[in-house]
Amino acid sequence: MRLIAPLTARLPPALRTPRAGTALAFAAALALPFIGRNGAFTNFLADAGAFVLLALGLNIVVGFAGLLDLGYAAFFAIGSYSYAMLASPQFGIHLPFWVLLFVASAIAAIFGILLGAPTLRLRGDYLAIVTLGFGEIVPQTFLNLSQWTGGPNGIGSLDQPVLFGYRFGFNPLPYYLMVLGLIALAAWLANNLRTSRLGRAWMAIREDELAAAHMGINTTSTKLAAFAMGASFSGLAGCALASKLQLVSPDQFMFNVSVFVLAMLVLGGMGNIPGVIVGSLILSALERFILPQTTNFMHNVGLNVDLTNSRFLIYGVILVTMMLFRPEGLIPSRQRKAELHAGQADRRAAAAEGELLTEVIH
Amino acid sequence: MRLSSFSRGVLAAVLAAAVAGCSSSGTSSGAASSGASSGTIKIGIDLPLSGADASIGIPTENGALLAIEQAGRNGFAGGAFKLEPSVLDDAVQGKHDPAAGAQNVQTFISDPAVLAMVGPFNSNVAKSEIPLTNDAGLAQISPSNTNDGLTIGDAAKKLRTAHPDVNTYFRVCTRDSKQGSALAQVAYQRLGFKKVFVIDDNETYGKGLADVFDASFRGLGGTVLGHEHITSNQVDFKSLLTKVKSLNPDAVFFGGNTSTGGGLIRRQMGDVGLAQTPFLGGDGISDAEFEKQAGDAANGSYMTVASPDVTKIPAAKSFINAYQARFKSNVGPYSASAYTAAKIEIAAIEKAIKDNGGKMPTRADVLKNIASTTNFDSPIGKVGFDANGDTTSPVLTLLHVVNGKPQVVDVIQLKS
Amino acid sequence: MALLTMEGVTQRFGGLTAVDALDFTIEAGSIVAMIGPNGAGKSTAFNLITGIYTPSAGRIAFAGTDITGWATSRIAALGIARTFQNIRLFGFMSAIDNVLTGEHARLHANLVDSLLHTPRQRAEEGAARERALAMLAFVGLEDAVESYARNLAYGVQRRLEIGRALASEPKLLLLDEPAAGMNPSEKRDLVALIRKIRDRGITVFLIEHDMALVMEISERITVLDHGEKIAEGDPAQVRSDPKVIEAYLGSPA
Amino acid sequence: MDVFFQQLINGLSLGGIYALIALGYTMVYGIIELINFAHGDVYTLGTFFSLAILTLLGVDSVVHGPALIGVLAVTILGAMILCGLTGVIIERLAYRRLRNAPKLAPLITAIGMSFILENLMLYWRGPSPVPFPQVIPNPQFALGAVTIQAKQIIVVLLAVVLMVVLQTFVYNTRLGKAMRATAQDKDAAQLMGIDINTTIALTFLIGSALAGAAGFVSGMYYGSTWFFNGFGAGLKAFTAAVLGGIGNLAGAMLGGFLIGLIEAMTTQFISDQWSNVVVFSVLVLVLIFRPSGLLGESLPNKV
Repeated sequence: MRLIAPLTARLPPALRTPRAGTALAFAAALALPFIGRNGAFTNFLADAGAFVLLALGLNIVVGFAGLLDLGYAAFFAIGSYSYAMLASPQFGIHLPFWVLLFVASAIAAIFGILLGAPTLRLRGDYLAIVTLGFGEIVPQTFLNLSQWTGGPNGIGSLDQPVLFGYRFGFNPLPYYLMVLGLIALAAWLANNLRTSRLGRAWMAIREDELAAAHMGINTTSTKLAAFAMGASFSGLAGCALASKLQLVSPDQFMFNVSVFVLAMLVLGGMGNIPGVIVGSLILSALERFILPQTTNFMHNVGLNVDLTNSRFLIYGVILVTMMLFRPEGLIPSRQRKAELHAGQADRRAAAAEGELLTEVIH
Repeated sequence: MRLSSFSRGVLAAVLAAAVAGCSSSGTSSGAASSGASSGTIKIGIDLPLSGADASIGIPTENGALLAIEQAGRNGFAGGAFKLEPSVLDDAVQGKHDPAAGAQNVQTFISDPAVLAMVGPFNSNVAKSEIPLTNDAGLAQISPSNTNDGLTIGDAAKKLRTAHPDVNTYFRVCTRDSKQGSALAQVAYQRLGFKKVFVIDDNETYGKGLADVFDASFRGLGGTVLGHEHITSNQVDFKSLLTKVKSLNPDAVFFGGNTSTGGGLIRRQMGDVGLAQTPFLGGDGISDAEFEKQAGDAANGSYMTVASPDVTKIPAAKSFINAYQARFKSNVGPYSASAYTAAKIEIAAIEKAIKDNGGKMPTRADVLKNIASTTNFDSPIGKVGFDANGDTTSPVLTLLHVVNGKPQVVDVIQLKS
Repeated sequence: MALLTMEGVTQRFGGLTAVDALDFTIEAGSIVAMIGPNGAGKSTAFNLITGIYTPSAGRIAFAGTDITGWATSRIAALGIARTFQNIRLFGFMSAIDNVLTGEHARLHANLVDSLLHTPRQRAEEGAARERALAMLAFVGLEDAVESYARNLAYGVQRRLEIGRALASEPKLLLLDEPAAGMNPSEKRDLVALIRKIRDRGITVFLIEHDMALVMEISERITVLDHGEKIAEGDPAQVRSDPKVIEAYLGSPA
Repeated sequence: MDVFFQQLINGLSLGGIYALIALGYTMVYGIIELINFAHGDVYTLGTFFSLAILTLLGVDSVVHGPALIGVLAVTILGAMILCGLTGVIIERLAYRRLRNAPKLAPLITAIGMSFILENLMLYWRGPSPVPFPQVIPNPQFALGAVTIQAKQIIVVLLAVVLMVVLQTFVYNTRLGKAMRATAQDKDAAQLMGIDINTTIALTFLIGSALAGAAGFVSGMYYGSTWFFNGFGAGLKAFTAAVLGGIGNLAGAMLGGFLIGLIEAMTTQFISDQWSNVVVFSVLVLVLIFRPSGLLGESLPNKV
């Protein structure tokens, strides 16, 4: 972020530590909706926040443990539907939102384990395709089981969160503040994981699964933990967004959502928590403001170009160009940057090195 | 000392968000606040405007835009206020999306200049929007939603969460139970089909229509040989149609849209030997795209439009001329409905301004005026709303595709 | 007491028998070597011990426990650590993180501890860090604590890999050609290091091609050829065994 | 029972298309261990290319006699060449640079390429299904109560013939042997004087050309296509490749036919809305219980 460096260089040294940076960012985020004094903007922030939560969760799976999960939206769906079924007129069950945050996360995590347990033994790229298949099955199943899930209509009129007697209603501000709190929690947890025994084990597996096993790391259960953690974060996001939109329906959880979140990671920097947050905000802003506004502008100057129609082209271009030219993302973690660039820089020399696997047999 | 990459990242995040904030806060500048006697008033338009749905969404949007433009030219509210459309697209990757619709409506609600809205186009999108407009007291008129559960019964009550006794949702077209049962009557009594196979696209509109048709057809004494739901993005219907053929139906009923499979199913019916079996559907397949996608197989299909045949109503002549002059294209099946919806809202806003002594009215004032609409002169006939928000003069037009062109067979006046 | 026992261990790959009915014992506290020409099955024997392969036949026991068919991670946790012929450090983790990862099996922080950084976790992590720093000093890497493993010099990487293996506090350390690619002075340091390791009570089992080093350091040597054990004994016995000479020099014409 | 045989025919025809696509997946995976997500979109491109060629030739209805053979040859070969080149360009621009990068990088790139191709097709031919002209006379043959269309015979025949040609090429030519050697051990192949880059490019050329053929066949069989067609078909074709045993040409063909049959039979005997769920459940189950697939040999764990 060369643009940012000159700005930050003028800050007093006390503000240049990670902790101060985080506090500063959090304070700024708290202030944002009050600066804008604009409901639409707060509304955007609340929606974007839910996607930040999703990105933080997927980051554990893809960024930390190096497992490509292409069906992440399925866990998001499971979290959202869990909330919808347990807090709506659908079955007449109305559990409190704050309890369901944990319940929905737990249910999503359980599905993560159920899917992961048999498949995580497979090689990484098979995992990608199994999760992709799972991502197709889940929304279709929710669609088909219409007697319980409302089928194509989904489930509506979901309960709104109530905090100390205050009902959130339809004002986006309380949702934003809640999502902000959840993001702070999720980022804190993710950072804790990263700097723990488990986080080291994930990175070791990502680097060299066989060597990791020789450290006594049970690779299957460790990967499973990543899968479950990632899924549980999406449960949080699912509750938050479902309660705000008052609705869940199958077409909110298709493959494009999984790719949207993956693009956030790739853009911001896989494995790096601030990077993932930035990537997520940029793509949400792109989707909600930049593309529609540019399209409006084009229409106003008489150009009939619809950029909102091109957002998936843009995500595709982001994925490809980032992987080719800046695989570490806009705001990389130190480790990931070195890792991904080494893969390119010495790709000739690495031919021998890359096949270390086979040689250990001799 | 350089900043750690961590805090640089966090700062970048904040800056990015702030930039987004600035760009968005600019959009509602100049909005009139309640009680002001000048400024901008907006009518929100939420429709699917990109992808496969654009072919029907854009002509619908144009209808509403035309009404707003005409009002502006004719001195809206005596010229004190400026009237503007605020258009948002609820399609995601070419298909209408309930979540996108809900987000759009939240955007309208949080903009105080928006006093009413036109839309949505699709019933499943309406399901996600009604609770929001109900809470905010923002009136919305859909040009095209036909699902029953939006206005009547328990399903509709569930949608009015915040204020169960207030209705903010209106529509100018005929709902599915009327359309579906009328279709069943047409199929059974008029066209003489005794055994049908029912297919739907598993979406709110399509499944709703198919369910009503299914029940009504059985109620009339007909046989429903099977009822299947297709999946989104499906392209191969040959296995399904082979199954259908083995049951020898008199006709195949499809609940859904052209974009969700209607055109392709009709086309592939020819491949499995069902070319001579009539195909029957609702307003979802009454667009030009259907004839294009089904090709020669389109011939022999029947469909209804949940509104009068615009080209046959004298009052619609001027609308059609104005539309063609303005957009250099033909009127879509819901252009006149959207035009009417916008006209009703404009009239309601103007009346509210007048009642308020020329000052900016509240959304509640506008809502009250819309709800009391009766005998409103429009290109789709005289329109009024009942207590549920349904039109008081439900009409269906039955079409039959001959030589690749839909021909009007009949206009059916239904009991309201 | 026998620390490791292999009884009739056989490994076949398709039609090829890589290790054939190997009987083999390692006494606790010794330095033992396995030698043999390329392709003799030495690395396969290592891979069998660490559970990469499950033997086609036979039985492997470690410290009185039958570990035949166990998963690699379980065997490692039980107390067998190894290095690799081609160094397999976690290249993009720092030296100390490599060693901390080596401690994995000796740490107890569970998911909740890791998530919340409980006091218990912080205490354990602090102690682990202390131990890791001491281990880096033990293998002579006190100046490269935060360097990426892959940026270290070759000989240093070898030592880091040994340090990482030792961090798991193994009873048995397997070294797969530890002297490969080293210059004479590095080899001298290596010999000293291996002895220091043994002096900590850790049994060392190595595969090595450098005969001088093997003869200098090993108490017992096993010779493998074409997957079969052809000789066993102390360095002097092995050196004079005619079968060994034949295997290495080819049969006299 | 008649309907069972009729569905068998439907399933085989659908399966023939999956099989042709699956061959490309399996070849590319076999040689560089990359799931080429963009492959399904190359297949859709094949239909659009065929359509463009037919438009250029001025053909928009049934052609008879010798002219038919000419039209078919030009269209199929043209679509195959154009798709083959597309595949080579994608490999050259995107995948080659990432050959030694961590596994995630090329996979993510492939997903990105898929989105790019889909959206370029969206721009080119719009969001709605585009009709494909009926070029081939389509007589129907009755076997008892079962009807077989000429189109269906062509789909299955073309799939089998192309598979046999490919098999012969891979096992009996110098280039084919180079491909197999590269698939087994790139370094060893390189030491033996095989040009790795050319060999991999060739693999993409052939795999994508087969997708081009599948694209033509699909247009002919369904009479339409749309930009998003390749997503679902690609996913099922990959499932077919895995089911048959990835890297195994005959396996890809077998898997393709099986997936087509599973889909048709699910529709007939369960319900259309569950067919995708059943197919992907098969994928998950195969990967769990027999990751090497039906015909794949279980390779010694590369450690």
